[in-house]
Amino acid sequence: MNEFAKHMIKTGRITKIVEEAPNIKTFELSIAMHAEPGQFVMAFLPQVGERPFALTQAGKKIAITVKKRGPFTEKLFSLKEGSFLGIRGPYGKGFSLQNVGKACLVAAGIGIAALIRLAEELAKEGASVTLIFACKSANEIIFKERLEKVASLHIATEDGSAGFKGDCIELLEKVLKKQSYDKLYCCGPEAMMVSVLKLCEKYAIDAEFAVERYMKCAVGLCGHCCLDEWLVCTDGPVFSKEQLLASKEFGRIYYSKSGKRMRFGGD
Amino acid sequence: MNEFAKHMIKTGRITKIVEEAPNIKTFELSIAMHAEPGQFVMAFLPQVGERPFALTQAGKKIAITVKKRGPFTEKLFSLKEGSFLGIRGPYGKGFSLQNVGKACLVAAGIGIAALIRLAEELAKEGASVTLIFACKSANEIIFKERLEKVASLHIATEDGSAGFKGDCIELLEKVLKKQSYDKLYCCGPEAMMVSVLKLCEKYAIDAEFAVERYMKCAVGLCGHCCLDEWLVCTDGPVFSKEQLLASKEFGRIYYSKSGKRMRFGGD
Amino acid sequence: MLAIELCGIKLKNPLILASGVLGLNKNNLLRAQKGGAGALTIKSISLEERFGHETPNVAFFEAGMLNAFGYCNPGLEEALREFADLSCFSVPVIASCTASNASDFVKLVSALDKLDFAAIELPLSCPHTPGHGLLAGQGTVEATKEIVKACRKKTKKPLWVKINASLPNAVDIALAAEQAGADAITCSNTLGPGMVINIASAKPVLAFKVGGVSGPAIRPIIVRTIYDLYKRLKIPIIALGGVLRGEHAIEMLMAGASAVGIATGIAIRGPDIFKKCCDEMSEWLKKHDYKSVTELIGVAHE
Amino acid sequence: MLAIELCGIKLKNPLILASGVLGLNKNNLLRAQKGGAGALTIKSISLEERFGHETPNVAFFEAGMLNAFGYCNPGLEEALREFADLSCFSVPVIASCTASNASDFVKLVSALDKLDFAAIELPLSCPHTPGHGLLAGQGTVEATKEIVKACRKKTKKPLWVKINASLPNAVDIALAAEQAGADAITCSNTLGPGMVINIASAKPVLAFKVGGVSGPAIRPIIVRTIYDLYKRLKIPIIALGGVLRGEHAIEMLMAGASAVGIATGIAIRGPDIFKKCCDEMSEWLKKHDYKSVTELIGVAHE
Ligand SMILES: Cc1cc2nc3c(=O)[nH]c(=O)nc-3n(C[C@H](O)[C@H](O)[C@H](O)COP(=O)(O)OP(=O)(O)OC[C@H]3O[C@@H](n4cnc5c(N)ncnc54)[C@H](O)[C@@H]3O)c2cc1C
Ligand SMILES: Cc1cc2nc3c(=O)[nH]c(=O)nc-3n(C[C@H](O)[C@H](O)[C@H](O)COP(=O)(O)OP(=O)(O)OC[C@H]3O[C@@H](n4cnc5c(N)ncnc54)[C@H](O)[C@@H]3O)c2cc1C
Ligand SMILES: Cc1cc2nc3c(=O)[nH]c(=O)nc-3n(C[C@H](O)[C@H](O)[C@H](O)COP(=O)(O)O)c2cc1C
Ligand SMILES: Cc1cc2nc3c(=O)[nH]c(=O)nc-3n(C[C@H](O)[C@H](O)[C@H](O)COP(=O)(O)O)c2cc1C
Ligand code: FES
Ligand code: FES
Repeated sequence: MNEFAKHMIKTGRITKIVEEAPNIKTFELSIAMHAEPGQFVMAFLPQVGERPFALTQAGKKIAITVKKRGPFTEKLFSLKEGSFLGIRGPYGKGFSLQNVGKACLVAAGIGIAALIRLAEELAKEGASVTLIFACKSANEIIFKERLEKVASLHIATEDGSAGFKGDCIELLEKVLKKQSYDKLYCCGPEAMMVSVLKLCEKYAIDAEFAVERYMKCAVGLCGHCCLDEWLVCTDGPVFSKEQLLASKEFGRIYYSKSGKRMRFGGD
Repeated sequence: MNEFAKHMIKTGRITKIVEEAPNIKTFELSIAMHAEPGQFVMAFLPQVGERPFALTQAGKKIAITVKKRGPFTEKLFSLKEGSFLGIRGPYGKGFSLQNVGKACLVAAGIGIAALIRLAEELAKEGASVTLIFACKSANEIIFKERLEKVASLHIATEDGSAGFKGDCIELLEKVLKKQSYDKLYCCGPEAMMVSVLKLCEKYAIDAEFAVERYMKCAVGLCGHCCLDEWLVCTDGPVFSKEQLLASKEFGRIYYSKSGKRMRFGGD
Repeated sequence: MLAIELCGIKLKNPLILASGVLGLNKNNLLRAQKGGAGALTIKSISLEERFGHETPNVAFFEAGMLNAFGYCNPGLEEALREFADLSCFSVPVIASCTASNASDFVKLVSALDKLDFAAIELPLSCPHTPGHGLLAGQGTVEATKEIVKACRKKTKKPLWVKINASLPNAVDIALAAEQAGADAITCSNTLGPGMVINIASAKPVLAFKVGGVSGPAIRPIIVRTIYDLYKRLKIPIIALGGVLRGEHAIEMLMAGASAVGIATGIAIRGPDIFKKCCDEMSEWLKKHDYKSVTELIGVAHE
Repeated sequence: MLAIELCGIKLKNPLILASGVLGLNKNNLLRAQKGGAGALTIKSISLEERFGHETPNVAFFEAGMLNAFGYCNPGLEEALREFADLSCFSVPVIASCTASNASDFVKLVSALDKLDFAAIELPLSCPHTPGHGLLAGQGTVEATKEIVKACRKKTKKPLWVKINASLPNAVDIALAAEQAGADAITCSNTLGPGMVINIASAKPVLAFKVGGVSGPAIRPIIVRTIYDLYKRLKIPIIALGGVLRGEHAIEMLMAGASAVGIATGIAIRGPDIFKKCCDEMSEWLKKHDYKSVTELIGVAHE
């Protein structure tokens, strides 16, 4: 395929919709695509918009798992099986899986979408996978069955409705104290990832993080997704512990729809 | 390579010039190209023109063998080793070599350029090759050494300065009377090919002919090269005996630079 | 499923052989007919025989091609002989003619009107032939009106005006043609002109240096122009520019075209490109629950 | 071998990061600097912060892409903060600004003049943003003269005017800019606009429906326009449009450009495209016995 054609939108029908949680749905699409865990796609709804999502399924049919947040995801939630959805990608670079015997995955909320295929791939490669999954409450825990097949699952909920009561950082530190890991993988809100990064430094664990930034093009042109000099769409979304420790912007700065420099948590 | 890029002009330097005969030179070029015997290329001289030529050598370096006739070939003859020449192609469909045990090749004049690689390929495939080569006079006989390596060579000259004295049709009929062939291949002036075609019918020999027509595009757009409903650039330049027997235009009609219908030998 | 009617002409499918390719003579046209074209346009004819520019007449780049043939054609007299009998064709044949001024156009149209052509197309839009099209100042509202009005008087056949999407006022020119009596707008001729330089020799590839750009490179500009034209015109639009696949033809129809021409695509997929695109269109229509190709026209505007 | 001088500015190579890509902030520019660009242009700044069009802002086709960002940018105030200190750059940084009228352009140029930019570029040529460029009527001889004259008074820095090769009178517009005091012409902004339709949904891909066409698709039209400009202009020309390889940059130089911009190519070869093209140019120059890239400028005219 030529270098431009590969960025053209592929359209497929929604072949299955799974309501994973009150605010989370998985959309399976009749589009074939191979992608590394950690890579993402741009999903397209005509005259609505285009947004980045991780793939929670790849191969003959792909799937995205979406949390309802604003105009795009609301429109998506209104679609029925048989509707069309456009996809371009996959984009970015995924997690590295080489030489990992014991892996610790840390997900918060919808961050699990970026890690579910990683957990499965790691298990397939023979790694032992521990997964710490933090949610507000029991009803937000998704992919439970899939995850239990491949990982030893530790759940944390803020309200204590399932598993450990409290945030995942506490839980993670407990786990890390007990056991050493070759590598940690993390995806969740940036403040949480900052805390995880600190623990990784403290416990000297190699780690990778899936970072989100505002994305308009996904091909490295617009510059909106920058994190320091990196572009999250092409250099990321997966970054190493070393990169993020060196970053001046991780946890602090992102760029808005206009390209304005913004502080996490407001000015 | 993409479907348009493959038609872009490749430029190479002339690495060797061989004066084959007073009016015929071979130009070897630092351009790599694979081509079937019978296919042709368009040669490009900036601000001079673009003209079709057979390849007399293919592979890591290609060569064309050219008879001086008009503005383009005159300019070409003035070039020295080290000069640039542009090439696009290969174009058209070549001769078919399958299942040929005994082959008879008939060339007149520069028509040998379309048959030299065929003779070599046939020999390589294990066929026994007889070649009838007709020229005006002995000094126009080119590729003698190369030909003698792969074929049993029968030469005819109009002035009798070498080989048989007379035209190749007489010589061909003699040969055909003596011996039967699986296939005949022919390239030369159209009037001569018409006579050869008749002999092929008479002696019921399967045959293919390399036909020339005025060519502007070589990609099947301009229509100037048409022979009946065929386009010589894409359907030819090699045509089968059956096609030419069915043709209303072979030996009679061609189309000029303006696209005007012309009769061979003038109106 | 693919049949359409265009200016009262019935076409078995909406794909038309564009003017200038495989249109020098009946042999050429028969080849495209066999390849499945829904209609056939002859290469634009001028009053006198023209030998055109020296070769190279074509230059390729990775996204399409340039051409500058210089309207080589055998001239009106020869064309009248060649196309006197069109009984060998099972699909409509459309005439095309080019001239430097209205009075020559009138001569051509008057003569071509006598033959069995289904329509006559006036390319007022070639970007690269001196004395013709844009280089003769035909790409203006005024010139378009003048030429179309004059020709309109000489024929009752459908009169198609071929415009150039390069022009910022392409819609105004099309409206002027409509007002002057055109029955359809053909959009577009080749864009540009463009130039490709052979860097080894530091010289333009084309003998004429510049040539009209065609192929995939120009498709988005044509789609947008068709979209703009559809909003303003009452007469049908024939789209051309970079159509290589059935899906591209569907895109043109959705933008507002009633039929679709193909030129450059023949160099890539051969004269059977029409059949191939028809198959692709039929398959797509079935998969997407359309009953007829006519349902697609202009749907991108909804 | 690759060094040039442009309007008195020394560039280590003739490849310039075009405005609009990787130019939102210093981070972006540093990335392109690391990638080997000879100079860096910031994304066009407007007086007020602009959020631009909804996504999709980009649409691809097999020969290039369309974009319609709608000049999203953080606005002049933020830009003055962001670019106040340019000491982290080892290559020249060029400002770019956009406005709806001459008086806003004057405000922008006056403010940008205070910073350490090496030049200021005025894009009077965006084909797809309401109130800006062509859609604000800036693609005329009159508007170009008015805006350039007004801005000329406000800065002694080299003033570059970016035109659009789509316009049939592109050369006249460039001449008007030169006459009004421009120091260089940048040619071209994106062409068209174009449209890509997602046929499954029968809707244009871009939220703004139409967008400017860039990439390989437009290269031959740009080469031809540069060739035409070179014949008429005294001031240098910066060519952009579809440059993806060193050979493409050489083609632009031969047509008459003094320097070459790159935008879309970054999506294909990454920010290191500058280094890659420089390597390709150096290798080509050596192979063809040129000592300096400056020897190439305009040689296709000989
Ligand atoms: C690499 C990456 C992978 C992602 N994977 C998933 C996933 O698997 N599942 C999931 O539910 N969400 C994922 N997201 C987040 C998802 O893109 C946003 O939830 C979505 O864009 C919200 O759009 P909206 O119109 O519904 O809401 P809006 O109201 O437009 O936005 C809500 C929030 O979403 C984010 N957002 C909006 N537009 C964009 C944009 N163009 N680019 C990046 N962020 C944006 C912003 O933080 C914004 O505050 C991912 C984001 C990135 C960058
Ligand atoms: C498929 C094919 C393969 C050929 N292979 C060879 C070859 O290997 N060696 C060789 O010496 N010659 C070959 N020729 C013929 C060669 O193309 C002409 O000799 C050459 O074009 C003459 O150009 P000129 O400018 O020197 O002469 P001109 O004075 O322009 O023409 C002399 C004659 O050459 C022919 N000719 C001119 N232009 C063209 C054109 N564009 N296309 C086709 N014929 C043209 C015409 O018959 C013309 O009368 C081949 C032709 C074809 C069609
Ligand atoms: C080789 C060639 C020759 C052409 N000659 C003519 C012509 O004689 N008259 C005309 O109206 N258009 C001519 N055109 C323009 C085509 O009809 C068509 O408008 C244009 O090429 C765009 O379509 P495409 O992208 O499918 O090629 C020619 C185009 C090509 C490629
Ligand atoms: C994503 C994108 C954004 C652009 N934004 C701007 C802009 O803000 N200002 C401007 O003058 N040109 C802008 N342009 C135009 C480019 O600078 C350049 O003129 C054009 O894209 C042609 O070059 P290319 O083919 O190398 O992309 C933009 C182009 C692209 C692709
Ligand atoms: S999203 Fe545009 S550069 Fe990353
Ligand atoms: S040379 Fe143009 S169609 Fe054959």
